[in-house]
Parts: sequence; structure tokens; C-alpha cells
Amino acid sequence: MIAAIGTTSYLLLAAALFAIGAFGLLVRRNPLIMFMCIELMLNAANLTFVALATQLGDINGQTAVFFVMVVAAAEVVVGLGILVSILRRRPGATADDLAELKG
Amino acid sequence: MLAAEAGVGSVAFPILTALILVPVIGALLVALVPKSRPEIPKVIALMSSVGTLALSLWLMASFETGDAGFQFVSKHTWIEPWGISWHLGVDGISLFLVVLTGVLFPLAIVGTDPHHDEKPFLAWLLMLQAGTIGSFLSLDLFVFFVFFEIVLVPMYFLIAGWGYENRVYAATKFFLFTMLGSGFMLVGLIATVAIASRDLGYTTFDLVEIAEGADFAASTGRWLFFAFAIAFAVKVPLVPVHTWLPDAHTQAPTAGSVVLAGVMLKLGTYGLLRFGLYLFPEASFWSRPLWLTLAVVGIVYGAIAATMQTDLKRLVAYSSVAHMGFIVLGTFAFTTQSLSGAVIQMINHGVSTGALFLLVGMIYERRHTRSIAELNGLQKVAPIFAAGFMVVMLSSIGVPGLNGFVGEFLILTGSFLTARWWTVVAAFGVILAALYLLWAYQRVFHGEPDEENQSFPELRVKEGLVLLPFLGLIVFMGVYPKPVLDRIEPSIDALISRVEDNTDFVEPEPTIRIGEHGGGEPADGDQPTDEEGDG
Amino acid sequence: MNDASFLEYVVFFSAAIMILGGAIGVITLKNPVHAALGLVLTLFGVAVQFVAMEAHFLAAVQVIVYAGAIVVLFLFVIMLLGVDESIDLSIEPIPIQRPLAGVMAVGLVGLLGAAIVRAQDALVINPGSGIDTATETGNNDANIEQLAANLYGDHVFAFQLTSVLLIVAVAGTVLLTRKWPRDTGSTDSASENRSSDA
Amino acid sequence: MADLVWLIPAFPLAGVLLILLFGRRLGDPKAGYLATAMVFASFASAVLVFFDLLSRPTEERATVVTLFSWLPVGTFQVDMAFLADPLSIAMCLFVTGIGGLIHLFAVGYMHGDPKFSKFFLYLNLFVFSMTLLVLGENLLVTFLGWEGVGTCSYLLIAFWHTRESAATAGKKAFVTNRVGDWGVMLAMFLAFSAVGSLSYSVLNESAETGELAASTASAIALLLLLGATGKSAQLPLYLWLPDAMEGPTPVSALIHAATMVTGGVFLLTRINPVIAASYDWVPTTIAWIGVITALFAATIALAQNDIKKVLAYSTVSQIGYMMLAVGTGGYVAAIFHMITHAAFKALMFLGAGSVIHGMHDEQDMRKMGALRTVMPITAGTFIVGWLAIAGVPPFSGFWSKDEILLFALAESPALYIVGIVTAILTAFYMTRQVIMVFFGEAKWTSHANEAEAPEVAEGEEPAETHHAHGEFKPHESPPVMWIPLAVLAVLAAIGGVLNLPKLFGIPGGISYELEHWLEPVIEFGEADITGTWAYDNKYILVAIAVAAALAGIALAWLVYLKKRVKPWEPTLFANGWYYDAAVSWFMGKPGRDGFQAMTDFDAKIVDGAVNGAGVAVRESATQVRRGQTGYVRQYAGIIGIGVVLLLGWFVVIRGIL
Amino acid sequence: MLQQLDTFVGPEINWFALSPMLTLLGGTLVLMLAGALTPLWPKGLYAFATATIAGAAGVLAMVQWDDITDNGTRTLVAGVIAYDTLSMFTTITICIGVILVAMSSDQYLRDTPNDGPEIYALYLVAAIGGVVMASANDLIVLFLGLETLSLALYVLASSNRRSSESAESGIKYFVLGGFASAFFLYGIALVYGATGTTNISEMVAALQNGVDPFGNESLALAGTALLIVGLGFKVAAVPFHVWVPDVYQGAPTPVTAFMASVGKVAAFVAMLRVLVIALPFYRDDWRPIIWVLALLTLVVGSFLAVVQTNVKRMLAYSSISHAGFILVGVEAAAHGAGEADPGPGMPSVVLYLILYSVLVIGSLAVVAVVSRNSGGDTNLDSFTGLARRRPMLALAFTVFLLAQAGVPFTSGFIAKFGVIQAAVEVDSYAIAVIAMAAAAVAAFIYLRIMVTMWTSDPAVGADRVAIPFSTGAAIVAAVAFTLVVGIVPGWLIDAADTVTAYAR
Repeated sequence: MIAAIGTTSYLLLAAALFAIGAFGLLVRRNPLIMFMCIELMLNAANLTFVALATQLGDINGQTAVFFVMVVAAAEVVVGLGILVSILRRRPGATADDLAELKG
Repeated sequence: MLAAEAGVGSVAFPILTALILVPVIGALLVALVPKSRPEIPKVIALMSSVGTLALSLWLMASFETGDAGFQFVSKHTWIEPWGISWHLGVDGISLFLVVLTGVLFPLAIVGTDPHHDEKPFLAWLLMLQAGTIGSFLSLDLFVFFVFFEIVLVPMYFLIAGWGYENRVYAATKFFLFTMLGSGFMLVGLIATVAIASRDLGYTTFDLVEIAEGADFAASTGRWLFFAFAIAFAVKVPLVPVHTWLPDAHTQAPTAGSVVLAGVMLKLGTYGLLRFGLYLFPEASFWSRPLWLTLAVVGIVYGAIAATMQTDLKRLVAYSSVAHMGFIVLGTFAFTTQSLSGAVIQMINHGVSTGALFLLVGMIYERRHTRSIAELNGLQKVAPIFAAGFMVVMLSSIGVPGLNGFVGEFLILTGSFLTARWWTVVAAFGVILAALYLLWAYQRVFHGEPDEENQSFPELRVKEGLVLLPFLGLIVFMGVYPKPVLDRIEPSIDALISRVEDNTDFVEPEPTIRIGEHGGGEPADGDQPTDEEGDG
Repeated sequence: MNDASFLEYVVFFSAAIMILGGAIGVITLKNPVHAALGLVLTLFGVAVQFVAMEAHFLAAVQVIVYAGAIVVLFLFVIMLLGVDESIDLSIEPIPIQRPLAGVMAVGLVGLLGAAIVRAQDALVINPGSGIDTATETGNNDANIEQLAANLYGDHVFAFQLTSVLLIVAVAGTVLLTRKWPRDTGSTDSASENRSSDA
Repeated sequence: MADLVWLIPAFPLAGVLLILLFGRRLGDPKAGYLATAMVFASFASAVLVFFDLLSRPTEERATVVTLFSWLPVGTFQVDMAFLADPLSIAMCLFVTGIGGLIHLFAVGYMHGDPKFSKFFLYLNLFVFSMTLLVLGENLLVTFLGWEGVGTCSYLLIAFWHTRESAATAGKKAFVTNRVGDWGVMLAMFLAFSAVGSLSYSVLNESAETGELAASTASAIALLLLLGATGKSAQLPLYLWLPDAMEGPTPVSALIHAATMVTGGVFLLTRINPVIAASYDWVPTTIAWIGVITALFAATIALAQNDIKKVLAYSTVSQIGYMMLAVGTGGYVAAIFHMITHAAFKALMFLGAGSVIHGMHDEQDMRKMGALRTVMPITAGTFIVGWLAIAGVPPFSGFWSKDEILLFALAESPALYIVGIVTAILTAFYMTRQVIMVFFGEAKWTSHANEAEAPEVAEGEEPAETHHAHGEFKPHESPPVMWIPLAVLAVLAAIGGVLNLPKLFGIPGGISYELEHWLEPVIEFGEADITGTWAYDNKYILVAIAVAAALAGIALAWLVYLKKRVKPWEPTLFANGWYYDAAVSWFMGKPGRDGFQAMTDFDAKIVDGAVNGAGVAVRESATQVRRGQTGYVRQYAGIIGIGVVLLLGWFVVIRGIL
Repeated sequence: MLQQLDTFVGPEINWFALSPMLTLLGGTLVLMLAGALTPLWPKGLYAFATATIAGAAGVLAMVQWDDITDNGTRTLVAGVIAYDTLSMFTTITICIGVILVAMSSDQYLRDTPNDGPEIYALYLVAAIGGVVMASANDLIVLFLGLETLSLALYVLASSNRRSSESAESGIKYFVLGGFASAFFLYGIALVYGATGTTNISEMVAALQNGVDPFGNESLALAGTALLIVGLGFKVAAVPFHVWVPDVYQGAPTPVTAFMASVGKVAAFVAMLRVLVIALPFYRDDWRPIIWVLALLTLVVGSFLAVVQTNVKRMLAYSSISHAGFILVGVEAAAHGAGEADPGPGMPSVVLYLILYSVLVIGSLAVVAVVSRNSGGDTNLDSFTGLARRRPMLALAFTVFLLAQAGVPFTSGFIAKFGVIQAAVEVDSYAIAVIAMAAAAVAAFIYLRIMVTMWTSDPAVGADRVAIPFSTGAAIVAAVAFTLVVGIVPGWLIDAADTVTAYAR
């Protein structure tokens, strides 16, 4: 049914999104935005899943996406919980500020 | 062919297992004694070690002379899925090493006292005894490795806990050095089993079964042999992997040094015999130029290094390097004389060097220094002590009539048949031995004592009693080694014929002429001077 | 090319622009709020792509869960902690970090792209049972029903597992947000438990 | 009867054990008498064995007594066995006999020494080892004795161990001997690999039957020669003997003159068939080593002032003669000279000891003179010894030396000439000594303090040794000391009867006794050189020899007594051709540095490599550790790079390529 | 519509087979509910309850083991869960881990103070996640299990809110973990694209009846790479180990123990599932990678451990080098992957896992006790002269350290021996030798700790440590296990050997 646009295009788009997310996680210092970057990567995976599901005509791919969304939600909840518990004590702390443990 | 006799003379009472367990139990008991009873541990330790000694003597008494095979064999499945069995046995090669272990430990326990924490000290010592005896008795690769490895722990703690100024450095060096070596051995050992299992059709760690059942391709066998040999070379130790020894000896407490020199170094040479020649005859024969060279280098190198030492204990340690070199030389010369000499030299070195370390320890007790420069004129203030030292020293030099000579001479005589030029060089070690020991003796005992040494106490009765067995052994083994040699020889012959079966090596038999008295074997027509398989 | 395919092109590329643009926004915008909005843009773009691939249910969930719940959560936290724009993106304290990131991003795109491109002409078309879509079967709920059947059929275990996941989230947040020494914290945690178990 | 040969070593051994146990209780002088008794008992048993052998037909004069099997390993069977045959018994007789006398002397000499009993312990141990050496049935038992006497000499030289020089001398003696022992050991290995046994019977037999390849025989002979040069103080290993004079004088007499030092000659005689079986140049080598040593030592003796040093060098020189004899095939002559030399040299050493004793530990001859007046017995006996060594007929030395020179000439004129020159020198320096000590004017009346003569201070013995004596006045020694002197003097005088040649007047019946006695052991005798010019013109040789002796004496007379000629004592001689100095320098400087270098190599390079490995681990770890910065983003970066690498491997290398 | 619902039949669910997980889940709920409703439980009851629940789960797993030996392996719930001894072995291991950790947590949490049902509940939930990972027969399920475990660990890591280190470790772990699991998920997607399924059984089938080996391979390979990244992160394989030192050091000590035991176990078994069981088709592609990872992990772990001064950090690095050892086992398993007899690789891995888990929990329990009176300080100095203050404690720690060093008559030796044996039997000698060398290097730190404990006198004022009962019990149990297995390991080896008959 995807007559004109091949799955490959979707996959490439997803790959790009994934790479951007990964890049962002490396360059951004604000933990919140790092979380967002993780979300971007997860979405890239989702996009890949759906595209491949359509390509393969297999519903399991879409089901997987559903689970990923749940995971993403839980992850964000936990992550933000941890983050809040830290930033309450140290407002405006960036990822680089949290580097007491090293070596 | 050794397996054939396996089980001969095995008795109902598992004496070999008992030999290992008695010290272990002793150690546990010692460890369990409450702190409030400080006098008990020594008693227990003494009892258990003397018990071990008694067992070992009984073993020697009931040992079948003239039987080449393993005796008192006891074999029980241990780790079934891996084909590992608790397989113990003793033959002429290991018998006297066990006895030596049995003799040395009580003396070490009586003759030395740790300055603190006697309880753990004794416990570790007994553990060490169990480990060494175990590795001498085990006929299963796994069991051997286990014991070979476990002895590191007590020794480590003995050195690190009761040693002298640099003890931690020395102990760590010793532990890591040996562990690195045995790492190779473990891999080689498992590989041996894996490859043997392809021949045997089943997996077993049993030394005898592997030795009899499996035939390794030449190249394979050589690799495996080297994996083993590295570990043993470190333990012996051969130059250039010897540098842990001087530190370990120098820093170890007296008992530690005695045991280390007395029995632990023998693990290496014993391993070379049992897991080199016996398990990989082809490989060990193929590689003998290397070993002979290393041995000779060790003899000369160790002697030279010993000459220039300023620390008395370090000097003795380096002399050990030289002496162990003789043993390796004899091992890889593949003649009845050299191998018997090697085995008996293990015993003699254990006795002489053990005694030397004991005496040096006594000196340290009295003067709190090991530096040769700070000692002088001791013979004037302590003649009896000096006399004892003199006898032990002469035996270490290898004066005929004392035990040191027997081993060295047999080794050299035998080696001369198959490794002529190596022997010629090795014989220089005899000269150097006299040089470094007499020089040291002169510096320490001769001359006028200065005021620090004026008050050097004479040999105490207890010390004398400890020293006496050593002296007795030194003289006895020097004058009448026959009983020992008779028990060693059959196993040695079996070993050599095994080498002959697996290689093109033929032991050169000197022509025996008519009119020769004494029971020499019938002569075969070998040209005496030719050197089979040499070069 | 016919209109339908043209339309698809339009949809695809516009959505792709939304996605990438939003993503770029997320990683470039200094203000966290703006970044969050960039994220929303991306998520919508993805939703659009889902629709284009006739995964209507997922599209809906995408919008509701992601754009709705998650981003709101983000914004909430941002507000809670107060927006700070102190972080200056022009400077990078860790020297080799950006080159590193660049190498990684390029590498990812390049290698994944290579893999995808190599795979394209070999991708098997519809070996599976096929996906029921509203366009094929007249039934508008077809996708939902199929998804449901699959969810409660083959993937029922996974579905139940998600509840465990949520328990973790709940327990975790309770643990993290509780005040020490213990006081009122217990009651609300209990209520959350009940709700999650339902 | 001959089976009781084991008694010969047994008695001294018993003495050793007894003194070891009760020595301190017996104390001075009982311990000494016990030891002496033991040695004489051993001598008695030797005599018994001797007569037993004598009672047998010549070819049966060899008995092997096996005590037990010592080192039985496979084909290598060595027994603790004794061989009682003419040679060994002859040796035993003079070893135990003279040894006993010296023991007796020592009782007096060592009187008052705090370690009196220990001294006799060592002395008995020595006699025990020496008897083992000579009685050994195989090379190994001999070697046992060989090393034993070496050890005893070490112990006895360093007897006054608080004296640095004594300790050093002892060590030097032992180590130098070890060099020789190296040769002996190799000889034994070679013998075993060649004939499969170390027993003399087998070895000699195979040599006679020619089974022993000439090459092997030569190798064995030369290696044993090396051993002999060590034990018998020949070039190049002689240098321990002069220093050995640090020991008490009886020791010098017993070990370093009469018995031990002849061990090498004995060994070579023992294996004479092997020497015979080896290449011709081997005996020649032995001969030249002997004769050169003889000359060399004689020259040094010319310029010595220490009464014992002179005797020491003369000993070296005389043993040189014996080696010459061995090299030229005159084994009988060698043994003959060995015995006579044992007698007169022991005599002279004891005399010297008596002098030193009387002079209160003065050893410098320049401080003596005219002592005949105060110690007549010593002087008399010493003079007998002097005449003997100088080779004045009919004293014993003359006969033996003459025999040796005969063989030398038979071998080659060159050897003979050197030998004669040495004879002249011998007569010269011995005369010099006698004059300096017993004649001329007494220099001891104005006894200078020791400080003047350094080597005297060195020769100083612990003061407590002679507390017994009062203020200074040379005096005759007690009977216990001069009786042995007297006995030895007799022996030295008449010792020649052992082996009189067939010369004018001498009835054939009593000639060549020793040679006949040694017949079974030594085939090669004077009979083999008949027909040589030398043999046919014995008389001329005798004449030359006598002339040489008298010439030497006369010359010394002129120089030292009549002072007609200025003494010629070059420092080169006084310092022993600087040979000792050179060797000591080598050992001390380059040798020691080499050892030190090797030791440093061990510490720095070998051990350094080990520690270096440890440092390397630590360093590299410290470097890598820097990567663990604690920045979570950098961690992510590391992970990301890892991802890229993995993808690279899978996609590119495995997938595309 | 209605009749559609009628036609729908869900998969039959073998509740008994799922009972271990259900037990753990039920336990979680009970803990949280009861803990919430009755705020003040008697001290230590949480720990006790947790241990009991875990124990019950473990017992059930053993019961099922018998069932499997009798009736053979199968897959459950529409084939997403593998019902075989591999999962049971792991389940038991994890349960043991939970029991020991719970026991050693009790006093620690009360000191923090951080006592309460949640942490224990999280232990149990995480255990569920681990069990699911280990027994998943479907990549999606595996991913969900992974996330369950990870999320629980993130929270646990940062659970000590008094300590900033704990928080830092939590956030670090979370960010990196999310990062890694994103890769993992993307890898699943790609593999899904290549094989058309996420179910391992179908995946193997699809790959074996060879979907076009040229095109899809690239997708599958890329997917494999990303899967390895995700799993490598969890098992702390260099270079994906970066989080380990910081997180292990920062997290509360019992939690560290939990990560090092349960986390590692689950991750490694999941790795076996994904690589050895699911992707034997590509084993020649990923085996070299495992080889390299093993090498790097061994070297980096051992070397960096040498220069540490903090005991927890030392143990973190040593756990990395242990992971290297286990990777050697995985590499060995790779040789026989997919064949009828996969060889000794997998058994050696699971054997190592169970033995190491007990060791590391025991070691960290000791650390926890010691750090109690040194104010949570885990520097090497706080162990000075421990033998004088607490000989028994020092002895126990010595046993653990020796075992980690691989000294005979301890479980550690058996573990190493098994791995090396596995490697050697498939002729990968090089890595075996490297592993032994690395072990020798790593032994240095164990010696260092021992020396500090034994040969130096305690600092002035260093009082005797009070050993809480539960922790003491845990330590004793661990020591006993270590020594018993060290001396009579046969039964355990037999058990481990059965895991090669896995369901798929």
C-alpha cells in the first residue's frame, strides 16, 4: 500500500532521528533535555517498527510500539523522579556538575 | 607400565589421605583454640606435625623397595562430571619428599617462634604442610594443581604476616609470580585433558590414565609441556624467573624460609619429573638442550650472585638457585644416575639449606641483623654454634661424606654421559660454592669479634636439639645413602624406559668390564663415550 | 505520478521535516521549554507518519501518551524546578565531546543508512498474515481489533509485564519522593498502589 | 690379617669420636696422648697388614676389603672399599708412623693452647682422611679422603681463626684445592663413562689391556694431574702452600710437608697404567711441570727469611722432584723420595717448630743464629735433615734424589740439567738456613720487639699460647718434643736403605727393596731404562750429584758464614716472582668487579624487568583511569564510539565486504 | 463485533509454570500494600518477608526443575517464555541473590535511614525483571524485562537520598541505561525487520530456512550489533562498562551487591538467549566481537582495579574483570551455538554466575558492615587492622577475596576452572591464557585488601564493628556456600550442565 514511498525512506528517516537523539544526549548538559533525546531515540525505534510492520504486513511490529510507549512513559516517570530528587537539593545542576565519582 | 603396579601394597588404612588430613585437622584445631589459652596451639601443632612425621615414617617403612609403580594408591571419584578423582599414590620419587616434609615441619615448629600471633602462624604452617604433601602425593592433574596452588596462600600469609621489613612486597611478588606461572599451567593442564579425552574417548584428569592412554602429537605435546614447564620453572626457580626467591627468602620468617627452601621449591622440580618427563617424555626430551642450558646458567649465575651478596639470608637464597640448577640438570640428563641424583639432591638440599636458614635465623634472633658486614668473630664467642654452621656449610659445599656431595656427584656423573659439556661447566659450580660459602663464613665467624658480637649467645640446648636431626641426616645421607637410593631407583628406571619408549633416546650404558665387583647390570655394547641424542 | 502518491510525498516530507526539525530543535534550543515544544513537534510528526502507514491506533496513542502525558510531565518538571537558561551551548567544557558526538552521529547515520539501503531491495513484501486496515476492510476498527487480538493473544504476557513495569514506576517514585523520616508519605503511596493494581 | 686393613682408618676415626665426646673433659695433654695413641695403633695395624702381605707371594699382595655399598645407582656401583696392596700399605706406614711422631711432638708444642683438644680432633680427622685417601679401592673413596684432608687442612690452617691472615690462608687453600678437585671429579666422570667403574683395578686393567682409548687415558691423566697440582702444590696452583704456614707448625710438618701434599703424586702413581696408556706427551708434561716447579720454588726459597717459608718452598720444590719422577716413569723413585722427604722434611719442620718454640714464636731467621749452643738436640737433628735434603751421601735424600735424576736423564738431558741446577740451589738455600739459624753470631741476645719485622708480627701467635715460659731466653724443647726429632733424624739418616741402588760395595741382596716391594703395583721400574746412556753411567751421575750438593753447600758457606761473597737475594725471588701477587690482584680486582657486575645485572636488569612490569601496569592504568572523568556525557560518548565500531564491524566488514 | 469477541481465544497459560514470577509479583504487592496500610512493621520483618518470598520462588523453581527433567522443555504463553533449566537455574540464582541481599540490606537501610517496604518491593520487582530477561523467548518480552530490572535499579541506586553520591550514581545509571536500552530497542527493530518476527523460536526458524542471505543480512547484522551494545552495557563489557565504577561506588552498598549479582546474572543469561540461542546463524559474525570484548574487559578491569583506593570501586572494577571471564565462557559457547551439543560454554557461564553472585554479595555485605562505623566510608583505610578488631569478619572477607582471586577449595576456583575449561575445549587458548594472566593481575588488589586487614594494626580509636544478625547470617551463608562448592562442586556442575538443553 505504500506505493510511492518505500519503507527504506521511513527507515532512513528513523535512522536520522535516532542519530540526532544520540547526538543530543552527548552535547546537551541539561538532564531534562537528555531525557528528551532518549525519547527521540525511542521514537526512532517506534517509527522503524511501524514501517517494518507495514512492510512485512505483520501486526506484531505495531504491538511492539505499544509496549515501547509504556516503557517510555515509565522511564520518564522514574527518570524525572530521580532528577527532581536531585535538583531539589542542587537547583540548576547540569549533567557535568554531577561528576564527583570518577577515576 | 606404571599403571600396572598401581594398587600394589595398598593398605586398608588410607595412609596417604591421612597424611594430608592430619595437618589440616591440626590447623583447624589450632585455629579453634580460644585466645585465652595461648599455650595450647603450639602443643596441638606439634602433635599433629609429629603425627604426620610418624605416618610418613610408617609409609617409608612399609614401602615396597624395588617396586617401580605407585603404592598405597587410593582413588575415589571427586568431581564426577569433570572426570576428576581423588587419586593419591606414592612412588620412589615422591616417597622421600613426603618424608622430608614430615621431618622439616616439626623442626620448623619447634625451632622457630613467631614474635606475635602464634596461633594463626601455626595454623598457616600446618595448612602449608598439608598442601605440600598433597601435591607430592596427587596422581590427578586437578588435585595436583589444587594443592600446587593452595600452598601459595599459607606461604603468602606467613611471609606477609610474620616477615621482615619488606615482607608485603616480597609476599606479593611471590604470590603474583607463582600465580602467573600456574595460570599457564592451568590452561595447559586443561588442554592436556581435553586433547587426551579425544584419544581416551572419555574425560579424565587421572595422570596415569592420561599418560598411558593418550599419545600426543609431537607439536601438541611440546606446547602442553611448556605450559606446565613455565609454572615449574618459576617454582624451581630457574634463571631468569628466579627473582622472587631472594626477596621471599630474605623477608620470610625463619620457619617460612626453611619450609620454602626445604619443600616448596621441590614442587617445581618434582613437577618437572612427574608432569614433564612422565607425562610428556617426547617434549621434555626434545627440549632438553634448553633446560640443560638454563640449569647450568642457574648454577653459575646463582653462585656468582651469591658470592657478592651482603645479606646472609639472601646469600643462602641465591645458593638455593644454584643447587636447584643441579637438580634440573640431573632431571634433563635422562640417566639413572643423574635422575636418582636429582631426587636425592632434592632431599639433601632440603636438609642442608633448611638447616642453613635455621642457623641464619638464629643469628638474626641474636643480632637482629642479616648483614654480613655487621657480623664477625662469632666462632670465638660461640664455637659450638660455629661448628654446627661449619658442618652444614660443608654439606652445602658438597664435601664427600656429607649429604650434599652424594646428590651433586650422582647428578654430574650421570649428566656427563649424555650432556658432557654442560656438566663440565656445571662442575665449576662446585668451586664457586666453596668460594661464596667459605668467604661468608670467614667474614661472619672468623676474626676478632667486635663489641656488638662479643655478647653473641652460644647455641642453646633447644636449638641444639633442633639442629641435631639435621646434622644426623647430613652425615647419614652422606655416608650411607643406599637405602634411599634403592627405593628411588626402580621408579627412575621406569621413568627412563618410558622416555626411551617414546623417543629415540637410549640411555648410554658404560661398558661394564669383567672383574667388576658389586652388582652392576649386564653390559650392553654401547660405546661408552658416545652421547646419544645429544646435540 | 498520480495524486495519491503525490499526496503521500507531501505528507511524508512535511512529516519528515516536522520530525527532524523538532529533533534539531530539541538538541539546539537553549530554553528547555522550547526544547520540549520541539519534542512535541517531533512526536506529532511521528504520529503523522503512523497515520500515513495506517497505524491509526498507534497514531492516536502516540499523540495522547507522548504529546499528551509525557511532554506535559516534562513541562511540569521544568516549571517545578524553574526554567534556567544558564547553560551556554556555545561553550563545551569537555574538549573532545562535540567532535566525538559528531563522529558518533555521522557514523550512526552512515552505517545504519548503509545497512538499510543494502537491505531495501531484499525486504520481503507481506510474508505475514497482513495488517487489516480501514482502507482494505471496510471496518474502521479493523486495526484496533487486530491490535487488540494480538495484544491480548500472543502478547498477553508482555502486556501483563507492563503492569509490573508500572509498579516499578510507582514504587520508585514513592521511594524517591518520600520524606525522611517517614511521615504522611505512606497513605498516598498506598492509594497509588491500589490504582496501579486495578 | 690383611682383612683388618679397615683398622688403619678405624683407629683415628675412633680418636675423632672420642675426642669429640670427651675432648673437653680429657683436656690438655690427655687428649693429645689419646690422639697419638690412636695414630700409633693405626700404625701398628698397618705394620700387621704389611707383614701379612709380605708373607704372601708377590702376585697375591693385594686385598680388597669392602665395608658397604656406598653409591649404588644402576650401573654406577661404588663401594666403601679399601685396597690393601704394597703401595697403599707403604703409604700408610709412613703416614701413620711419621704422623704419630708429629702428634707426639704436637702434644708438647700445643701445650697450653685453649683449643688443645680440638687441635687433636682435627689432627686425627686428618690422619683418618689421609688413610682413606691412600687405602681407597676406587677413585671415589680416594676422593673422599682427598676432600677430607683438604677440609682438615682448611680447618687447621685457620686454626687460629681470630687472625685474619690465618682465616684467609685457610680459605685460599680450600678454594685453590677445589680448582684441582674440579679436575679430579671430571676425571672420575670420564673414567666412569669410559669403563663404567671407578675402581682402580678396573681402570688400570683396562688401561693395560688397551681397552682404554689413548685419548680418554690422556684426558683422565691430565685431569688428575690438575688435581695433583692442586693438592701437591705444583705450578700453577702451588700458591696456597706458603700461606698455609699460618697454621701451627706441627700441622705444617704433618700436612704441608710429609703427607697430604704428596697425595697428588700418590694418585698419579696409583693410576700409572693410565699414564702409560696415554699419549707420550702427557708424561712429559708432568715431568716438566714437576721440574719447573722444583726450580721455581727453589729460587724463591733462596730469598726467604721466614724459617717456615723457606721450608715451605723447599717442600714445593721437592714435590716437584717427585712429579719429575712420575713424569719420567720413575714411580718407585717418586715414592722413595716421598718417603725420605717425609722423614727429613717433617724433621726439619719440627725442628723449626722447636726453634720457634724456643725463640718464643720468633720466625724471622735474621733474628736467630748460633742457636746450636742453646738447643743442641734441635740443632743436631736439624743438621741431619739438612744433609739429607741437600743430597749428601749417605743420607736418605741423596739416594732418592739420585734415583730421580737418573730417570730424568734417561728421559731427556734438559730435565736432568734443570734438576741438577735445582739440586745445587737446594743445597745452597738449605745451608743458608742452617747457617742463619744455628751458626754465625747470635742476634737474639738483643731481642728487638716485633714491631721491626712486619712478617713477624704477622707470624705472631696468640700470646696465651706460651704463657708457660718466663722471660726471654732461647731454650731447648722438652723431651716430648725432641724425642720425635731424634727418631725422625735416624729415619732421615738411614732412610736410603729402603731402595739402595746396585753400586760399589752394596750387596745386591738388600738393594731395590722398595722397587721389589712395589713390583705388583708398578711395572715400570729401573729395569725399563737399562740400556740408556744414563743407566750405564750411573757412577758419573752420582759423582755429579754429590758435586752439586757440595758445591751448593760450599757456596752458601762462603756467602753466609765466611761473608766472602755478598748475599744475592733479589726481591723478585723474595716476592715469589710476583706470581701470587698477580693472581691475588686478578681475583681481587677484575674478578671481583666481574662478579659485582653480574650481581648488579641480576638486581637491576632481571629483577628490574619484573618490577618494571608492575610499574608498567600501574602507569598504564593511571593513564586509562584519566578517561574515567565522571562526566556522564563523556561516558555516553565512549559508549557511542563503541557502538559505531561494532556497527562498523558488523555492517561494513561482515555485511558489505 | 460481538461474535468477533467470541471467536477470540487467548493463549492457554500454564499458571504453575509461571509460579516463580507470580510468587515474586504477589510478594511485591503484599509488601507494598501491607507496608503502606500498616506503617510500622517490627524491624527486620520486611527483609525477612522478602527473603521468604524469594525463597518460595526459588523452591518453586526447583520443583519445576524436576518437572522439566521429567517432561522436557517447552515454551509458554504463546511461546514468549522459555520453560527450561536455563531459566530455572537463573531463577534460582536470582532468588538466592535476593535472599542474601535482603538479609544484608536490613541493618544498612535502618542506619541510612531508609527502611521501608519500597526498597524490598523493588528488589522483588527487579528480580521479576531479571527472571523474565533470563527466560524470555521473545525479544520484546526480553526488552520489557530488561526495562523492569533497569528502572528498579535506577531507583534503587539513587534510593539513599542522604548521599549525593547515591543520587549521582542514580542519574548516571539512568541516563546511560536509557541510552543503551534505546540502542537495544532499535536493534530489536532491525532484527525484526530482517526476520519478520521478535519471537526467538520463529526467528531461528526464519534464519535457518534462509531468508535471502544478502539483503536482510545487513539489517540483521546491524541489529545484532545494537543488541550486543545493549546487553554489553548491562553486563559491563568494555567499552560499555563506563557506568559501572561510578554507579557501584555511589549506590547504597546492598544495592551495589544486587546490581553485581542479580543484574549481571540476568544480563548474561539474556545475552546467551539473544546471541547463542536466537542468533546462532550469525555466530561467526559476533563471536570475534565477544572475543575482543572479553579481552578488553579482562585487561581494563584488572588493570584499573590495581590503582583504586576505594574498596567498593576496587570491587566494581574486579566485577568488570569477572565479567570478562564470563565473556570468555560466552565466547566458548559461541563455538557450539545452535548445534545439538552446544558444548561446555553455557554451563560454565551459568556456573560462574551463581558462584560469583554469592561471592560479590558476601564481599559487599562485609564492606557494608565495615563502612557502618566508618561513616559510610569505604576507603581502604577503613579496613586497616580489621583482623584485630573483627577476626571472623576479616576471615570471611579473606575467603571471599581468595575465592575471587580463584584460589582452590573455593567456589571462585571452580568458576574460573569451568570457564577456562570451556574455552580450552573449543581451542581458544589465547583468550584463556589472557584470562589467567588478567586474573593474576587482579589478584593484586585482593592481596592488597588482605594485607590491609591482616598485617597492619587498626587506627587508634577504630572500635570493633558491630555485626548485625541478619547481615552476619548472610555472610556466614555465603562463606559456607563458597567453601562447600569449592570442595564438592559436582552437584552444581551437574545442574549447570543441563542448561544446554534449552527450549526454543
